[in-house]
Amino acid sequence: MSEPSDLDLLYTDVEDDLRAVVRRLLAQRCDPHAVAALYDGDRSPVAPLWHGLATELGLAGLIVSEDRGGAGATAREAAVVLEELGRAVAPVPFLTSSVIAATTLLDTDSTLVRSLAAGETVVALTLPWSTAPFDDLPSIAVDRGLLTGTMTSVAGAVEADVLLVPVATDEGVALYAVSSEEVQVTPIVSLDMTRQLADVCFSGVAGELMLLDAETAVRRGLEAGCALLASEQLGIAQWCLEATVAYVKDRRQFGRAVGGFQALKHRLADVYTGVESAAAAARYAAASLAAKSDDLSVACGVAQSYCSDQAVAAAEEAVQLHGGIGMTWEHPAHLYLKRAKADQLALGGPGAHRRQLADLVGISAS
Amino acid sequence: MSEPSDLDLLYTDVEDDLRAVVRRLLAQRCDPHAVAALYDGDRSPVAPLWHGLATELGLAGLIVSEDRGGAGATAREAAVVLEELGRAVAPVPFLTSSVIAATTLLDTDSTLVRSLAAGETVVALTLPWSTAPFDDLPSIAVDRGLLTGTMTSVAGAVEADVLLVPVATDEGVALYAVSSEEVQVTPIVSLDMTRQLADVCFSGVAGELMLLDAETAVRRGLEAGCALLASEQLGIAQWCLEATVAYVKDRRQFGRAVGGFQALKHRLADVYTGVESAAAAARYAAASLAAKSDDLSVACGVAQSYCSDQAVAAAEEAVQLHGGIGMTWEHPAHLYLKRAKADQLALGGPGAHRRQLADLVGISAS
Amino acid sequence: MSPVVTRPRHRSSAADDRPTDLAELCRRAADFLDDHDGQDSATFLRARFDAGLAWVGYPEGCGGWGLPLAWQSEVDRIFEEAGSPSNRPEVNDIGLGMAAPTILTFGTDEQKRRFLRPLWTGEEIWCQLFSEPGAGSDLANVSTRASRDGDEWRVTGQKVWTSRAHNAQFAILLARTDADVPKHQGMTYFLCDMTDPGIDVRPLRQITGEAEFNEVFLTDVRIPDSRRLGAVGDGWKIATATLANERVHIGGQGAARETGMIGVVAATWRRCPDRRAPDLHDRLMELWVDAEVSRLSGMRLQQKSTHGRPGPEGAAMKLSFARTNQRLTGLELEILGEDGLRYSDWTLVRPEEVELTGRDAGYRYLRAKGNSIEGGTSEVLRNIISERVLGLPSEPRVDKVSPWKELAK
Amino acid sequence: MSPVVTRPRHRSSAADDRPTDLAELCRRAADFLDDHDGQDSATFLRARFDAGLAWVGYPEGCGGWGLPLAWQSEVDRIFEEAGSPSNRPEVNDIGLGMAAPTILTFGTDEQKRRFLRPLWTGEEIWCQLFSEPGAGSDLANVSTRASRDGDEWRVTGQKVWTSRAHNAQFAILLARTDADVPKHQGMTYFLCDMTDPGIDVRPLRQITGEAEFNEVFLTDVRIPDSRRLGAVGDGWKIATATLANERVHIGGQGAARETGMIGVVAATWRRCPDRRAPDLHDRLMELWVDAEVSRLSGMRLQQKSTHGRPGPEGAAMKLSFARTNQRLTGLELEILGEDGLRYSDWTLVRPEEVELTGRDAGYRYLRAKGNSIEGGTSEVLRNIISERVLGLPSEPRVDKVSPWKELAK
Repeated sequence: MSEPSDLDLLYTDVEDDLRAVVRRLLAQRCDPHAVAALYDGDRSPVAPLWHGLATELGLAGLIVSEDRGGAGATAREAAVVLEELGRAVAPVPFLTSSVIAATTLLDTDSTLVRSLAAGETVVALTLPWSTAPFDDLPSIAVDRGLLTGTMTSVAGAVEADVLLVPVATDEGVALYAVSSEEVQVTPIVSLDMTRQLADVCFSGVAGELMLLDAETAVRRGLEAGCALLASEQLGIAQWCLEATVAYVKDRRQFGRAVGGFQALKHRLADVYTGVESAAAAARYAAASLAAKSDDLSVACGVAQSYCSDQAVAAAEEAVQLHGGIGMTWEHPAHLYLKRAKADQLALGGPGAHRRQLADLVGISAS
Repeated sequence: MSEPSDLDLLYTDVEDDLRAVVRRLLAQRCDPHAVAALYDGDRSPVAPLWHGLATELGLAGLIVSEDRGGAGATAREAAVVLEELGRAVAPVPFLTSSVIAATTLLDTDSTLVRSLAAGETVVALTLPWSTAPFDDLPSIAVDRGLLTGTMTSVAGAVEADVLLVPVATDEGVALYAVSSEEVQVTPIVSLDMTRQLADVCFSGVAGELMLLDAETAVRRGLEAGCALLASEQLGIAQWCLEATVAYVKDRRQFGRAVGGFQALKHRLADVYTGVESAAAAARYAAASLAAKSDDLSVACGVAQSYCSDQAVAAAEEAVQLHGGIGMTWEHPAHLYLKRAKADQLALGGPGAHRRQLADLVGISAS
Repeated sequence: MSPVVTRPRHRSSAADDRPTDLAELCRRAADFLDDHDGQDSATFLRARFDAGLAWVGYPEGCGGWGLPLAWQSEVDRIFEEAGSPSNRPEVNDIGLGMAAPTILTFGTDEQKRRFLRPLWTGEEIWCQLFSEPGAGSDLANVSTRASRDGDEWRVTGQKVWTSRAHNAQFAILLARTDADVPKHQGMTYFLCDMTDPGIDVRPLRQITGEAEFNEVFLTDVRIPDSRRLGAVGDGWKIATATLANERVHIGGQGAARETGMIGVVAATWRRCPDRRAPDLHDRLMELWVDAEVSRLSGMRLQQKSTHGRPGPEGAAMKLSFARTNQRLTGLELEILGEDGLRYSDWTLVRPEEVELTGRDAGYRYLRAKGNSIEGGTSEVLRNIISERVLGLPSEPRVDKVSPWKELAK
Repeated sequence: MSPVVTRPRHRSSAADDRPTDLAELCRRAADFLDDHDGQDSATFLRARFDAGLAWVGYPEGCGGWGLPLAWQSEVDRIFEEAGSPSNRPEVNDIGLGMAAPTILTFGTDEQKRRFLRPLWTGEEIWCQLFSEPGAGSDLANVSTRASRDGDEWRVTGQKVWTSRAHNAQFAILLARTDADVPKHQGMTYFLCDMTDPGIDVRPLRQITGEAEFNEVFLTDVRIPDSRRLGAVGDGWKIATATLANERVHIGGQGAARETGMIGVVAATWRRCPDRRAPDLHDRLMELWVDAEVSRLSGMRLQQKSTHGRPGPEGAAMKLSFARTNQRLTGLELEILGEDGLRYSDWTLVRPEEVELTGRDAGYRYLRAKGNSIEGGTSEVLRNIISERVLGLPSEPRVDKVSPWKELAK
């Protein structure tokens, strides 16, 4: 078993400032009604919002080193951004481009990192969004430099300018880059339209080889995704708790604020307990990633096992405790439920993470 | 998948009358303090209580046919008796002798059935109490008619006059009968002292062959045990619910009956829902056994999966909602918690039953 | 019970006499079928109503003969097997299930004569205007106001969760007629014409993308006093009677094993061997057991209530139903994994019928969230169980005695 | 803060001056060890107290020098490494953890002088007489009465859940001195001599067979007024301060991974390969994750509260701790199967220390049930979280204003 590390699980002043800036921008450009409109196909708010985050705030290259054009921050700061994106169910490719693709690219010397960091190019790692870092990696076939095949349910592809493609070679998985204009990207009706997936079809397109032996880089990208998805899930759960507490304080039934009914109070106390615990798990994963800790895989497994389920539980309680209004399209609760549930299926899912964790900590299934 | 049957899940007038008689006797001879004293080794109340049930009420041979000296009733009536025994955490060998051993013996033409039915002889099937009907059966070795070996954690052995012993032969499992005076029966300190287990050691003792090909009979005995243990578990859960409801109506804190606090009300509503559901599952298992239904194995699996966990849940809630008093030796709640938890580990346990059930209903694990 | 309504005599044959046994009733139905070809659906259904072969348990003149309710299914079977026109009960569930029994019990002769026949034939669809944004679980808190104006009432307010409002001709309506008395005392019950120009029906889109329900805005809607049901101020009592008919449908009474959501999810499991994992398997089996136990509980409840109404025990069934459905649908998405990330269609549609097990896994997951809200939230059901079944003290209430207008909103 | 107690001068050396930094303090401890051989434990400990090396954070004369609390562990380490006599804090947890800080804050100079030294040295063990059969979660409902009689008080009543009562010399006692005022106002706090003939201590056997606690019956117990702590009627305020010291121990602050119950159950799993099954494995892994998340939450809480008391967030830790322990111990018995049916020993014993992870799996299962009761029930903790952290309305209370004697019991 790897040794757990003694890391700071709180927020630094710098992180608090970053949070404030991100939250302010989201309050201005990420209105819940605009987010709901994504479900009806209106994606117009995505571009200005992403421009604000990526370019104006310079977050596209947050974790890219300064010498490659990034902000040189760590996963801890990226986690804070993701908490805020979760709180706002923001429809932006930060996790897919600025975390997963950026981490994967850090092993290359490609200049693509620089344009990613500048907010000029959005990049997506072309794998099904349900792929865990420890799964067998699906891949695309290559013949004389031409890529052929289909990758389904890819997150971030709709927004991407460049696709990073795991390609099967005799020596293992290589990584190619392809302009998204040269492939067929078919958006699919997704359970969570705030992270709309797409099927990507390669029909003999030429790709640029980024890395020959790319399995480690790809898995590292996915693992970073797991570590920080937990913070997005934390943000979702926090919004659900806060919105529900505010609602039950205000909503009156039987002559009383419903938040005074003890059964609801106790359930919200349990949600609070879960959210606080999720914060510890998510912060530990982010800090482990930032510190390149040996314990990162355990931290990821714990965070994904816990935060995935916790975000769903918080969103389900939010819908229920809002009563009928939580079932309506008008109220934003449904946006969080869909995001939480889709996030639970992403990057492996809690059951797969627990099975992997069992191996890591020596609790064999049989 | 076997076809479910359309059976009566309620109680007949005859069953109600039987319940009243059993309940009256238990009220007179099965005081909770006397039951608690079993934990300190005082087993004096067991004999008169069993005499009352077995002989005075004639329940020892309840499910044995009249032509073999029994009452000719069915598993439905035996289930009602077990509900009452569960409600009173009664320390009697009804389940082990009058259900499991009796059912196993029904396949033989032994006269032992007659003395069992008359309440003269208590019989126990000598297997670990955790054995499921579908497990590989542990067995005792035989050499020229002499039995050698040890069987651990046997229920009903402490009270038994005769032990039924699964014995390994070249043709499979045979069944022998041995007088308990000829073997070493070592009572063990048990989690549930109201069904105290014993290790039974056979050191070259002569046994009487009851049945040569006995595997079916033994499994049938265990399956009857599963079907009716569910009713004992139902009785435990019912007592826990009723005692807790009575307690919280009476107990005052913060100037109110604690039963008026909504969080407790909702938890008790959930316990009620569980108990009512357990009643349906237990009645279906008993009725399926009585009707020799093709669906019996499914009914047993459902009843054991559900009622085992439900009795534990009800007992755990009872201890918690009684506050500190539920943690004391003085209050009977602990007797029910121990019985419920031990019952959960008996005859296979809920997880094993669910795995077996999965095969029966075509939901393969892999 | 003597006839309360002067029944139009379309036929002069055997219809004069109340059938004395089931066989006689079946003969009457067979005779009716011999005499009516059913080419015109409405004509056929009206005649069936007038022949007392609609609701056989209703009194003479109200579509029946006051016969045992249990005979109804026999008559329905005969008409169905003959392929005769249907009154399509599936699109008028509120009319048939809630409005009709209430009108029968509380209506005037004139009201029964006017409304029951077109309601039963399906010529007039009904909806229910009870719930309001501010009156959810606390239904008595309605603030839609009805003020007397000569022989009419003028009604203004907002209703919500109204299924079928967009194609209903009439509504049962609960409105406040007196704000100076405690809230349960100041309501009155009306039969409201949905074609009134003061009525504006808007689809209420829900979490699934669909709009099963509507919001209904009432602005100065006029209702003649003759369409008041029961006395002024009796609205709560009558609405309670209406709702007592609601919570009966849940549960697998008499249903086969693996009916409903468990059947769908078990099928998904069997179809997707590559998605199987030990944790998912154990959770599925737990829920399989829960679903089977619910089925058995429904069977038991039905056996208990053969001679009467299911009591508040039905609340426990509904609690289990919602919980099991919600867990099953959540699990199904986890089983599906990548496929669970896809949804069928978010387009706003107004479905005529709702199938909880229909569409895709994502829809089922989202729709099941309503199971613990609609027809009584799980929280209200737990209150009912703890108070009415277990006899625990009720919540401290301040809102039962103060005049409605003085309660904080 | 100037010395509040005239300190006996056993040594005339450096003890006169307050150490100015940690290094100086450590030197002082080393000097002390040079001068004292520790052959007689009591003499050694008294001297250590007098040298201000007992509680370094307490004021001069009270066993310390008013130094930062964080320096304590350094001093303790030095004495421990030297193998010097211990005051055995593990058998006087209530004295050290609850009585001492309360006496320090609310006691008279005379009370501090009389009690703090023998308390710290372990010569006098303390227990707590707060809880009563009728005052569980509602601690303010004490009905043990104390009546003034000249310079004394006479106390009669029953206390319960009293650990260490059978070998305690003193107790902190909460008793009702005025029944005519609301319940929170009529209590007074006393320091009670446990050797008084009116005190009868009986073991309170619990679910595990053991008696960690006692019932204490007080019959006309005499307490001099000089052993009243604080003003008459201030009992509730002082008891609240005492209890604020209680809820701090829970949780894995700084503990290693797989510490506590998860370590025990994981070891059982690793030891019993033949008992493994997929459902048990997934449940164990869920709880492994819960335990690890609790550990991280404890770490986080500790980081938060470096400069202050853990707030009511500690309540969430304790909730998780109880739930995880209870589930783990229930699971362990299922893992063990047949072996889980055996218990070590039901004999009534009075353990000096309680080890939640000790004895056998059956014991752990039963003992863990207390985790959601002792030190604040999980229900009370959920109230605290919902009201003090989330700001939800408190329960309607009738018992805060009426005179205590008029409340229904």
